[in-house]
Amino acid sequence: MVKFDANFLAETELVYTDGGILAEFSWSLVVLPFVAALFITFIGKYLPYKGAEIALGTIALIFIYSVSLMFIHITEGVASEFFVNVGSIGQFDIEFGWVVDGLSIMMYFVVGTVALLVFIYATNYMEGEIRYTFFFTSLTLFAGSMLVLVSSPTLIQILIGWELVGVCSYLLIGHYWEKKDNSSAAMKAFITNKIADIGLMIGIIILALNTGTLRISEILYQSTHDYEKLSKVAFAAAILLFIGAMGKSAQFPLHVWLPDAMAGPTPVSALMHAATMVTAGVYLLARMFPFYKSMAPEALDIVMLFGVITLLGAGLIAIVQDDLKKVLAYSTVSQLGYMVAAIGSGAYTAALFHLWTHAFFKALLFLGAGSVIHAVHSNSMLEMGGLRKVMPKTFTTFIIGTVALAGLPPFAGFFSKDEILASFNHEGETTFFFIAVLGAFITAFYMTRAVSLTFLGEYRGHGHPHESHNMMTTPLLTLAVFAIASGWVNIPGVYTGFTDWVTTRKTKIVEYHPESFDLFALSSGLIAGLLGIGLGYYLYQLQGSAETGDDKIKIQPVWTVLENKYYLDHFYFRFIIDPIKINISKAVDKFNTNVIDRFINGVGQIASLLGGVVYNNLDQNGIDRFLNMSSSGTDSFGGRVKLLQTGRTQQYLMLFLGGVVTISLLILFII
Amino acid sequence: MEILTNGVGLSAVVFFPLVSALVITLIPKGQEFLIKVFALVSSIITFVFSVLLLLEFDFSSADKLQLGNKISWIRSINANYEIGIDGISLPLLVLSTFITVLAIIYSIEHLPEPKSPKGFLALILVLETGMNGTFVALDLILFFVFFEIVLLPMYFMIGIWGDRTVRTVAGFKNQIETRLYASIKFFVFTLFGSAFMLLGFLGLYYRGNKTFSIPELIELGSAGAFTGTFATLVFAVLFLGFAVKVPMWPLHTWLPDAHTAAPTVGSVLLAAILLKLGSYGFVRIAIPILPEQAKAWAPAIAILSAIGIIYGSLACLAQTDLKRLIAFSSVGHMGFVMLGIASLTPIGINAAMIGMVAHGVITGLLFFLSGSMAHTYHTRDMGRLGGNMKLLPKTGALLGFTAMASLGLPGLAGFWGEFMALLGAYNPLDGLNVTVFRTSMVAGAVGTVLTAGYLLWMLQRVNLGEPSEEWMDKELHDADAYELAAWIPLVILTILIGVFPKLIFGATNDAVIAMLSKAFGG
Amino acid sequence: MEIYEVVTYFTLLLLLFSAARVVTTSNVIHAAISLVFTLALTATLFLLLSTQFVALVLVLVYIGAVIVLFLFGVMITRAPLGKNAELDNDKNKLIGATISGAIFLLFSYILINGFDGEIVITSGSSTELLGEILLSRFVFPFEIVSFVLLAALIGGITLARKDEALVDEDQI
Amino acid sequence: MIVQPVLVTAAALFSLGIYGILVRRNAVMVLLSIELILNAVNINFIIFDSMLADSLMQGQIFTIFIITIAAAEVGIGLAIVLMLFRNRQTANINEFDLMKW
Repeated sequence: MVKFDANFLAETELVYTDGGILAEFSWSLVVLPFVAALFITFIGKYLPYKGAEIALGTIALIFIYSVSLMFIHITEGVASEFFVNVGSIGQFDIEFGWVVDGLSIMMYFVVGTVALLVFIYATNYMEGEIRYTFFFTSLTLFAGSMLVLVSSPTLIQILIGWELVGVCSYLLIGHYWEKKDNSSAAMKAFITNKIADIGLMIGIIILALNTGTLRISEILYQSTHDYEKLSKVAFAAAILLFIGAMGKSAQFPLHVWLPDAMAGPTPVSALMHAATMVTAGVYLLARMFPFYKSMAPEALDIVMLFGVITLLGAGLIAIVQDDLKKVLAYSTVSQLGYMVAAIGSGAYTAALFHLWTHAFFKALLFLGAGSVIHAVHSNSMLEMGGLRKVMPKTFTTFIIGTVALAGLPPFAGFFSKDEILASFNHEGETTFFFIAVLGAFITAFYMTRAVSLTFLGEYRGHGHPHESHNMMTTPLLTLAVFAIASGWVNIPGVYTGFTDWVTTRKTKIVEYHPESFDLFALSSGLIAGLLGIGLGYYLYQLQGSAETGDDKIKIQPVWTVLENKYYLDHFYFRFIIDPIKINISKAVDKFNTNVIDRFINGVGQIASLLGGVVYNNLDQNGIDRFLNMSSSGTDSFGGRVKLLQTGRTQQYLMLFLGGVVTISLLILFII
Repeated sequence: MEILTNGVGLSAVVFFPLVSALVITLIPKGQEFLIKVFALVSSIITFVFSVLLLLEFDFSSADKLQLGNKISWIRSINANYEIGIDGISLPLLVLSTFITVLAIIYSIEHLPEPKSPKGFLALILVLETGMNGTFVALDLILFFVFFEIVLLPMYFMIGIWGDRTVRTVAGFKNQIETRLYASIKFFVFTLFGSAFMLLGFLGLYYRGNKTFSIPELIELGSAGAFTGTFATLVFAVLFLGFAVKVPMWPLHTWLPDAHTAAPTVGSVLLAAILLKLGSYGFVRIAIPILPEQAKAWAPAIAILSAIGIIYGSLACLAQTDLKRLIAFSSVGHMGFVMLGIASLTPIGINAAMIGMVAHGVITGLLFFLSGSMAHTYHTRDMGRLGGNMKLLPKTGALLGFTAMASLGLPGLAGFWGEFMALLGAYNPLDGLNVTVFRTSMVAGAVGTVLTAGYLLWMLQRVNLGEPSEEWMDKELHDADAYELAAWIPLVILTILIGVFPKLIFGATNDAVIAMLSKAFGG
Repeated sequence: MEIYEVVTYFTLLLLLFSAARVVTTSNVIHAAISLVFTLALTATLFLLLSTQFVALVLVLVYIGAVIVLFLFGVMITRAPLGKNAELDNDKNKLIGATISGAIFLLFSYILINGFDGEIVITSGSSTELLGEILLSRFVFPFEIVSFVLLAALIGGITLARKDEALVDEDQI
Repeated sequence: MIVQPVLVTAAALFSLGIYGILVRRNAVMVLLSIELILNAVNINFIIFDSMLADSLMQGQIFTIFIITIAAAEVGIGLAIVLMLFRNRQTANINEFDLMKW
């Protein structure tokens, strides 16, 4: 373990301490889940709660640890890094380690809190499901992998955590792998992410080789101090890293895996596909933000463009979904678009702030949806309705989540979304600003639609739904508190603690901090949200669509395009996956057997033919005849001699003794 | 200990298996238990020897050849019995002795038909002698002898214990038994390559002061003794010899057939160790002796590797035969190894070294698993398999894990070979064509996606889903204790190398840097 | 000529005669009995040469044990007791006689030429001394021979024992 | 006493043994003839021992050894004959021609 000597890095005036022993032992945050996963795998089955208690205990420890870190960070401000060398290759040091600074502590806290609540929720939600123990193994592994990712001080560790969370996502999406659709969805998620990872990998390679180090803090230092060194490759590296982020954070056009990922159990969707894993891309961009800002500002524009496209595109699709989880999934994509766009606009804090609030209220929404799905045994909103009465706790908390997402004060989403809009406004990106406002409107609209179809009106499904168990509603209530209050940590002009938290890093973050509310942005966002809610309420409640469950605003062909998700999946399958999987690979295989192998076999056959010619003419008739003649001579001679071999010992003895006598006589008398 | 440092220990690692094999031939055929125990014990003893060498090895001077000896052998041509190991050969040597132990453990209960432990185990041990010998030989003739010794046991293993199904072969009129076709193809292919290789060795001998000693030739080579058309030709024939063994595209076609036909243990050893002989040859002989030529050929090697990566992965997607799929995946993975070697940088060649070890461990395990499954299901057709997780949970879980390792999941062994090879290929040695290498790197990166694609697809077809009716009323046996004993160490090794690559880099890095700085200066 | 020599020559003559009987008689039992005589006469000869111990061993071991063994062998192999023309291989008689005659002539020639004028003085030898030498100087060969005997014992038993498996597959 | 008559007698015994081995058909008789040969050797040993008056009495000792080994040989030989007889129902060595080509 080497403590990083950072005489040049401590630029931020907010750093007061290196975190002391608490930071030094943060590695246990990362190691603990893996150890726990091992225990759950091997002894979980034999425990009274099938391993869930180990998972819960672990995550509770992590939660407590992250709260302590948060506490020490808020009070003192921590930024430190620790490295462990795991091998040198050439002049490169491959290092793992852990970084304890504002950004990572914020992520620890998010991961710890949401994971703890989701774990509690899942113990009840997953009860009686197959592979209960394995579910908790994977979930614990995921928590560990996510912590590997967010605690990473080196790019290589980022890559490792990056792919590990991908694998956990694969395992959990495909939890019900008996059905082919689910395993296909898992595969789709993994492959899509893997494609994006090409970008990340090459981006890391470029950065590493041009800076000569894999340490993020050094790369950031060089990118802020040594313009010449990186300038040539900065743009490429920035874009490549962003491609990686696009995969994990489901940005257009690589977002297609996320809605399919809803095949996994709902707690998984809540934890991974809403709150934590999908924010990895945003986290990466935030981690590398000084690099983007100083070396590749043009790349930021592209980041912003993609973010905006995503936030609008995904929001539109969310309107037409009938599957409650898919609505939330597209909503997640859309909100991730906000975060990415915010990073693109240079609003580092705003993006992270939205990440922070979104993690809580989206997890809340997913868990609420899970509660509903648990009750009605269906994902489809057409089979819900009227659940307000039978599931009051779920309803209340879901409404809180919805309002938070729609961005009404004083709920969390309001503050974070407002900050993003304000930043757009400040940057002068008028078009993008209005698209984002439109996005806010759409968000409010589809959430109102979802709430109407699910909770209002009359029940359209089968059976008798009832309120979920306390183990499930308690996390809901807790998250509701967060959904309300988590926005209060960064109110411009009142309390901007969050800004200080996340900018407490070894590298200085240069960004715009609004001193007070941007009234124009605030009012636009608020109006858009209210309009959205109003329109939704009007269409689905007053018009009574919720009663029948069908949508009144089906405008062909826009609706068709949206329902088919802009034909992106069709495009991918038709033009990329199927050709590779079927045509090209078959062609390659045919090439292998019919061209290369045929050539080889042909060579073999020619050789054997040639051999035949040589053998028949030269060998058999030429050399061999001579040899045969000599051999036949030997043969006939042997035939005569063999008569001596009668097998009778007496004859042998006679011959032997006769020989002895003869030789003796010869020796005696002649020689 | 004196006995370990003066070359006796190293010779013991090489020849103890051979002696054991001879002793096994003396044990009567009926004494199967005795034969098995004897083979196991002798392989373990060999492994212990290699571990003792590992402990004796001076890692602080891993770039120097150690623990070796030089004894006059064939005086008339100045061929010596010269052996020694450095950081490059040490991991491979230990891997070889280790995998052999596992192979024998597996063979105790799972002998291929026709069951004949005497011949089979004796062949494995002879094979081990060949493999270990190749890794320690420092004399070209000695190297060649060991290189060729490997062929025969493998030929017999495939030819006698191989797959008996009859199949049509492109270009042949008559159908032919798979094992016959595969064994002959394997033998002729490799012999073809090594015949040229021997020519190359002789060429070096006559130009290089009549010596076969690799260290001496390296000194000569780095001093620029081999130049011009001669050197180009020599490198070409060495390339041919080693590339067949690796195998590099388009010389790979013996590999899928050999793997498919070979018995489980045969394909494990083939994948885990035999393929490494080729890439090891590049690092040990071709590059340091002929650095300038290596530099000239490197772009070609890089392109062929990139083609191999993409081609192997695509071919995998078309396979329906489980073992054939894994065999093609070897083509892809060895493509990464060769891409690393072609970059001629410390990063690339270190990547190749860890890639070799990782591929040995992971693909060895994959072949163990697929062979065991083929044995249980009596089919390798992925169309008929499915729901393996339900039918054979332990095997299925391990298959899932290994597939993840094979697709280069970070945190497991396979990652370092792939990622570092790409890292090396981005910035090849000064003077090499950067565009070619970067294109190859991108191709390799695309290859990782395809690799993930076919492995996950394989998992989906084999492991996941509901098992088909066919297997419902069959009694299928999940992995037994012997199988687990053979597999779990590989799993642990995969994780250990993945988390702590220093296990390999710690040995190879100094040696690789020294080798390259001697070859290319600086 | 002393009486001692007369007795010796007479013994030798008898020896020759009985030995010839061993190989010429057509009766198996006669042959065995003749061998007994031959050996007895040899023992006499040894006595005449005053090597009492060896003579005694010869009588005890050979006549006492070996010949009995032979008789057993004759009886177990169901050799026809009494006259049997089939006992000899007539075709071989002439060649056998020639060869053995030639060997006899050869040996005689060598021996007569080689030991012309050599004389034996029968001084009498001490059995006590013989025992001492046998168990001191030659103790090692003695032990080895005993070991050989043991091996032969075991081998003989193993071979001659009625083995079930071998009885089954009668005609090999 | 001169030694030649004794030596010649021993040679005659030896030759007769040879004759017996060559002519006899019955395996037991062949073994009997072998005893004759051994006996001839014994006589030679004893006569040489007496002739040389060896202080170590090596002639006699060797004779004793030969007698012992002869006993062993007879035991084994007869066992083999017995075995052959059991398998072939005959002791005629002309029929034992397994060594034939």
